[in-house]
Amino acid sequence: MRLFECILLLCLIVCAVSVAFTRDLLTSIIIFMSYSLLMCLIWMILQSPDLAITEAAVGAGVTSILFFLTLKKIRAIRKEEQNEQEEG
Amino acid sequence: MSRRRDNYETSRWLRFKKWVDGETDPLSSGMDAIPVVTEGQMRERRKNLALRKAYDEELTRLSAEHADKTEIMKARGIRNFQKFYKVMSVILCLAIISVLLWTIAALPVTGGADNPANNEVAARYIEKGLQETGAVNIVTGMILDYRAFDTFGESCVLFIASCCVLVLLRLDADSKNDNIKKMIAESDDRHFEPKDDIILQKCACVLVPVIMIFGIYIVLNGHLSPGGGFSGGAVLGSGLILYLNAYGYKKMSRLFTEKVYRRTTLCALTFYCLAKSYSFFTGANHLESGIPTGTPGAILSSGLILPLNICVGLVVACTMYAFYTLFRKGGM
Amino acid sequence: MIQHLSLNIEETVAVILFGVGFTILLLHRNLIKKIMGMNIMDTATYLFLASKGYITGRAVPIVVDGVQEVSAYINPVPSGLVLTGIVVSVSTTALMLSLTIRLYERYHSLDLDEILILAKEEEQT
Amino acid sequence: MEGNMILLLPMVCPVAAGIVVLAGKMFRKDRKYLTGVSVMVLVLEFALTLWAVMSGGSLTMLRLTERLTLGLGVDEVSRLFAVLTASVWLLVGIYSVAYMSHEEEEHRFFGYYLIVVGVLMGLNFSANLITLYVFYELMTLTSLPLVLHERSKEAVRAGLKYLFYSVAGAFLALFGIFFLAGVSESLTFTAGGVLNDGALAGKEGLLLISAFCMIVGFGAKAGMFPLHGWLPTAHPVAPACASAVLSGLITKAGVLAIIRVVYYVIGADRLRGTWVQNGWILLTLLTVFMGSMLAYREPVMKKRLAYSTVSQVSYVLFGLSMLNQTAFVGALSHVVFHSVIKHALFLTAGAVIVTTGWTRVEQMRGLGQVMPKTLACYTIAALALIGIPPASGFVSKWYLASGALSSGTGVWSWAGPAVLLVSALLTAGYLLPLTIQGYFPGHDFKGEEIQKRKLAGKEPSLWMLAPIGVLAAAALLFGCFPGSLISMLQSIAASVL
Amino acid sequence: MSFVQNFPFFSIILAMFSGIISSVLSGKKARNLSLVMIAVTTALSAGTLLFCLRTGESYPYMMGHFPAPWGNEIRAGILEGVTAVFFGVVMFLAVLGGLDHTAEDVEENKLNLFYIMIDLMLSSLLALVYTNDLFTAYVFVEINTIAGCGLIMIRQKGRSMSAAIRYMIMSQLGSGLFLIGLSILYDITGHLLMSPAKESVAALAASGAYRIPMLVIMAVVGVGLAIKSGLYPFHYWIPDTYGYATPTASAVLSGLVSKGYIFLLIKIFYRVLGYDNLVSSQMVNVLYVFGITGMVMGSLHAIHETDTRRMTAYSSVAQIGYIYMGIGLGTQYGMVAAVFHIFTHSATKALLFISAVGLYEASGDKKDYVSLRGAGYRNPLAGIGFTVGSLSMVGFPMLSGFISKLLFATSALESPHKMLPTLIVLAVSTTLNAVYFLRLVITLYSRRRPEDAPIPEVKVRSSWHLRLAILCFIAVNLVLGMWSQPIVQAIADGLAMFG
Repeated sequence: MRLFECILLLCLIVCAVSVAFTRDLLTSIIIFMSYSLLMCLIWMILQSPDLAITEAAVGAGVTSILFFLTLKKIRAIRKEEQNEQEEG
Repeated sequence: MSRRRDNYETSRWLRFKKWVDGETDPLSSGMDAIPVVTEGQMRERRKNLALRKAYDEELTRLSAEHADKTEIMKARGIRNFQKFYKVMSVILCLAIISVLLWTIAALPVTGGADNPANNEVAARYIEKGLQETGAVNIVTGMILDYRAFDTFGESCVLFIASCCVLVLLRLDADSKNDNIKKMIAESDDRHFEPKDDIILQKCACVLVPVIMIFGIYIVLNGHLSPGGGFSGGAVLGSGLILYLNAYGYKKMSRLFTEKVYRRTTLCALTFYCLAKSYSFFTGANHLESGIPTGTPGAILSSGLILPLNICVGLVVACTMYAFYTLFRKGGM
Repeated sequence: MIQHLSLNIEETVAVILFGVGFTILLLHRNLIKKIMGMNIMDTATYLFLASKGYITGRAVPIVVDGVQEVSAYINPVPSGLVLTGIVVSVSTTALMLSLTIRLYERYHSLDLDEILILAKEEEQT
Repeated sequence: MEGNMILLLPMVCPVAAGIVVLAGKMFRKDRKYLTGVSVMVLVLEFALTLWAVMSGGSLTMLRLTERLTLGLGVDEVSRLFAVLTASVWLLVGIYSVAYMSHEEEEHRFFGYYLIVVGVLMGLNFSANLITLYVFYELMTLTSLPLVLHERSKEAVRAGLKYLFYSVAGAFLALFGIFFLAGVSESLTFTAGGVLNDGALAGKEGLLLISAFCMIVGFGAKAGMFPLHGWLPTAHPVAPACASAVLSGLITKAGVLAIIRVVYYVIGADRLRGTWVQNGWILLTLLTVFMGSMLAYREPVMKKRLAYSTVSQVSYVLFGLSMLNQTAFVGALSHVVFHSVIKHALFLTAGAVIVTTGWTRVEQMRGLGQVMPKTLACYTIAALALIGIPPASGFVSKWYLASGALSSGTGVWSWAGPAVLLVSALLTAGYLLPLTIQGYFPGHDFKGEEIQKRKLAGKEPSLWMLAPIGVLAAAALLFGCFPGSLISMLQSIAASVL
Repeated sequence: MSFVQNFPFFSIILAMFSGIISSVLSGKKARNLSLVMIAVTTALSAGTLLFCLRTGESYPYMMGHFPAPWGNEIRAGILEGVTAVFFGVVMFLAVLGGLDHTAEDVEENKLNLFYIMIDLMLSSLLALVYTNDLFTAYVFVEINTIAGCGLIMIRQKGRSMSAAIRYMIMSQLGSGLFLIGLSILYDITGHLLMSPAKESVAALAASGAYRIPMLVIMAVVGVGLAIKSGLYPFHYWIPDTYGYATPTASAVLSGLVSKGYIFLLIKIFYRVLGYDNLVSSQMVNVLYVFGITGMVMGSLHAIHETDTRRMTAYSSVAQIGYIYMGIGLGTQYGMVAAVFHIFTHSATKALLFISAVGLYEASGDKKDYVSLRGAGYRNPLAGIGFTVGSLSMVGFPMLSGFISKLLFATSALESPHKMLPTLIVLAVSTTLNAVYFLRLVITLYSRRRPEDAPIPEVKVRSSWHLRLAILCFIAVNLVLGMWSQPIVQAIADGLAMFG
């Protein structure tokens, strides 16, 4: 169990650092989502299911949805801009 | 033979002499305030900005092919700066980490039963929590009864955050401003995704009820099992979002409009506020609150915790859904 | 020191994550990355707190079978604090993301430095 | 509010009248009422000042903190300054009635003119350092509109300069006040100083620094190097009557503040023989010489007089810096004499501007044909300033020089008088050419302009001439009969040293 | 238990509740509700203050049925009462003075949201003032931050939104540091309420255990709150934030929000970490150095600004430097001076921001020096208000700024090592203040030049509420400047109760 926890913690660090260095925003959002899920697992191991369930619903769920939405919105704006440029 | 000074007019000595004579005043020079940024500087800045943009594009191209050297020379200054920036950030990161690690090394070992954190406070929550709050889940009992003021503050954080998002993203259809009308038209990004996706609808048909029931279960059993208003509310919110995605705004608006959102939030928060005020007031004045705690373990138990969980659940679900719709199209 | 850190492995990781998050929030130019950094920083603090409540060999603080011994359960206080904290961080995330959207609509950029320069120019014209 | 309320009258009355005059613009445009009211108030002010000076006593107005109060009080020094201010202000007020008819916005001028005298009275009657500081700052602010009167670009620049120099000086002084507030029981003026030896232990160095800061800071108002720059800029743009009081009385406010600080709060003994005294003497002598030198080279009349003020006020400061009785008497008497003389000179310059529009000295050739009486008054005042016996300047300079010689300050005790002598020669050099060229323009002077504009024998009106005459006569009479004034000053000097 | 003792709790809940209710009201009703609520809250705080003055002691108030180490608590004393009353008054006048501009800057159907933020801002400020629990403080710091961000970006201009996101980023950095400090503190003491935490800290200090974590806690909490209140090296967000928000928001943000954090910091220093520990740990010296740097640098920046709002904002940087310098002096008297300067600065800065509104109205809504030339004649009352505010900032006697400078200087004399630098920096900073403020005042009263752009004819008379607000602010300034003694006494008594 201890080993498993250590691996999870290591993964956390890897995720956090790769969030900083990924160029593509979509990838980094997905990495961030997996970061939240890993955190959720660690909290299960630390005997805090309350936190785990909240993190799963709020952190991994809603926060990631919001990130995706933002990205989508930005892409939509970018696309529109390109359309306008092509027309003009 | 001393060197001839042909720039006497601008020399420091003359300026000092003038100042001694009272002819100039170093302070009043700023009196005629002109814009700090002149047109030339402005142009320079724009050029720099353009240069940086160009550099970013350049970098991608450079990696693929060899460009001529002048381009690289131009870009080098910016690149050096960016390198410096990166190095600085790594150093800052390492500095913070090392200071905190140094602290950690002096802190008690994790998992020890004798750590200072595990003192009489936690002991009382565990030993008497069940009797005093009626909640089997000690964490829920703690946040909704012992430390209820914090939790009330937390709901207010959520409330005010949703207000801020409303300010930023809500677009009012009856607005007179043409600009906003244009924005409404732009923000309807529905046409970027497939409409009436049958697979999605069928899946949602199955999943939404399950998710909703799960959410309601979490909310209602907050005092008995892990979970509570916040997590359950978030699950409920995601259920609503899934439904919206599958069936579109039109169907959703039959069920859930901005009015519903506002009223639900208002009622839930008002109830929360009044209930907690009552319990704070009675507690501080050493009066009996008169709310039965019921049998521990039963669904209808633990006094105000169950209704409060429901309130929180409603607020969170509505807020999450509101966030989603506001982000999507600036309205409900 | 190293040995002590290995005993406190959760805190060590939490602190490293905190540093990474802090740096991303402060120095990354991309707004969305900044917000992620903020989230990483917050969750790192929560991890730190949660590990402080953990006691080896004890159970979840949910009363089972009427056992109300202190020695049976872990410390419930950090869990409560973290629950509150998570909601706070999701609220700020939502707020900052919506600000990002509005700024992108206006300036077509996610780079904070660039946005600031553009905003300055916009006002002067 | 406890104590003798009469002390409040000379302060409140003109301020209230000033506000009424400022507000009166909306109701009455007639300048007859305006000037009538103003002169009446000034006469009343003179009477009230005499009353207050006679009745004496003290008054506590407000307690700012436990130890710091705002209070007024009467002692010998305040008597001297108050009577001087009130009388000269009245004379200049009468002069302005005629002078200001050539300018715009008379309401504003007279309104602020009255307010400033109220504030100045408060300054003169201040019983402690905080009150003094309050009125000092108020005086800077209220006298600013007098400088800004024309509101032209130059006037604004000059006003800003005046403000910055005064304010910067005041804050340097404030630094010292903060320090002194910490090491004394109260800051109430007491001859010989009020500092608490116990609290001061170990902070002697800081005391000297703060004393020096206060001297330099308040010296800004008195036009002492290095903060003298505002005088020559502010004077030419202000109306002549405003520049007269600026250089004749408002610079003296700086002198009063320095007297209060050095002799009434810190105590002269604590400074004697220290680097502060030496630095102070050096600065004053530098200013005396530099002022005269710049005045000698200056072609514009009012600027020339302004530089002359820089130099002459530093005579006073030089006397104070000697820290002995004779020089102190010389300094205080020079305050009175210089004030009277400088007003006469500035008012003459104003009269010339009003009548002929000439501002530069070389334009004023043949002035004796235009206004012989005025020029005669000017000549008397000029001779007094140079220090030709029996006119008043001689008396004060005599005391200054003999005080310096007996001061025992080493090299300064003979260097000082030498500089004073050189400066007196320069004074003659910059003041007398006007007289000589005025009465004896030489063969080649045809006086075409005078004939063309029919200026010959065109004396200014009696409203202007009378104050100039009175002031010139005073400059002469004080020199002939200095006895009672000097004995009063000697009693002050004996009490503080 | 006397009924008056409930007042602090009532005032917090009332403010929150009116915020919640406002979400369904129209803008106008929300505005009226907000004004009434602020007035009532202020009255309640005044009641608390009177009660504490009469009994002469502070009391804890249980939020719920459980006493100190278990349940939440708030605590009321003289200093809390004075601060709460003062915050209420400034908030009321700031809202009153900016009514017209708020209505202009905010879209009509979002007006109620603006007042929700004002309400919740007030409630969080009150909670920060009264709180006796560290985690409650954290939660309300977050409310305060988000409400502040809302107030900035409600004026939906590009500049104010970019300022808002900058503000959020810096605030989140501060919150993060604050939270990690709290976590470490919880780890070594096991308490979140201030009183028991203080006991454990004292025990730890006596036994010498956990020295390094204590030091780090002080540093992290101090730096976190310093970032949020805009101390000098962390001040980059201030000029944009204060400069481009709607006037009420600028006044509230610069006058109250940053002061709330500083008050919290002082409270934590006294009520948790122990002031003596702090002094012996050299942490105060760090704050002191930052403070005096801020005093000089803020003023220097302000001199270079031509936009008056940014200039005023930079002057806030300098003034916050003053407050931290007072805290950093490490003496009881220095702390009194710092708290008094909190009041002085919030009254004066709010006055400046509000009266500047009147001047802009009279100058075609331009904000630079050149356009404001002669504005003092076009709107006399606003001109007088701005002049009074400037003079107070500069430290003109009879006004509030002078008293706080005097207090700083007198307290500096008590700490031998810091005496000379403090006095010198005070003098330098005051002179610099004078340079930029008086320059502006002269500009207000100089004649317009023919080459200046013509001013579009606008209504010159401002509305009655603006004028009333300016008059009241001037009065507050005069009161602080002339009858400061009881207030200083109350602050000293209140600080003694903290200990």
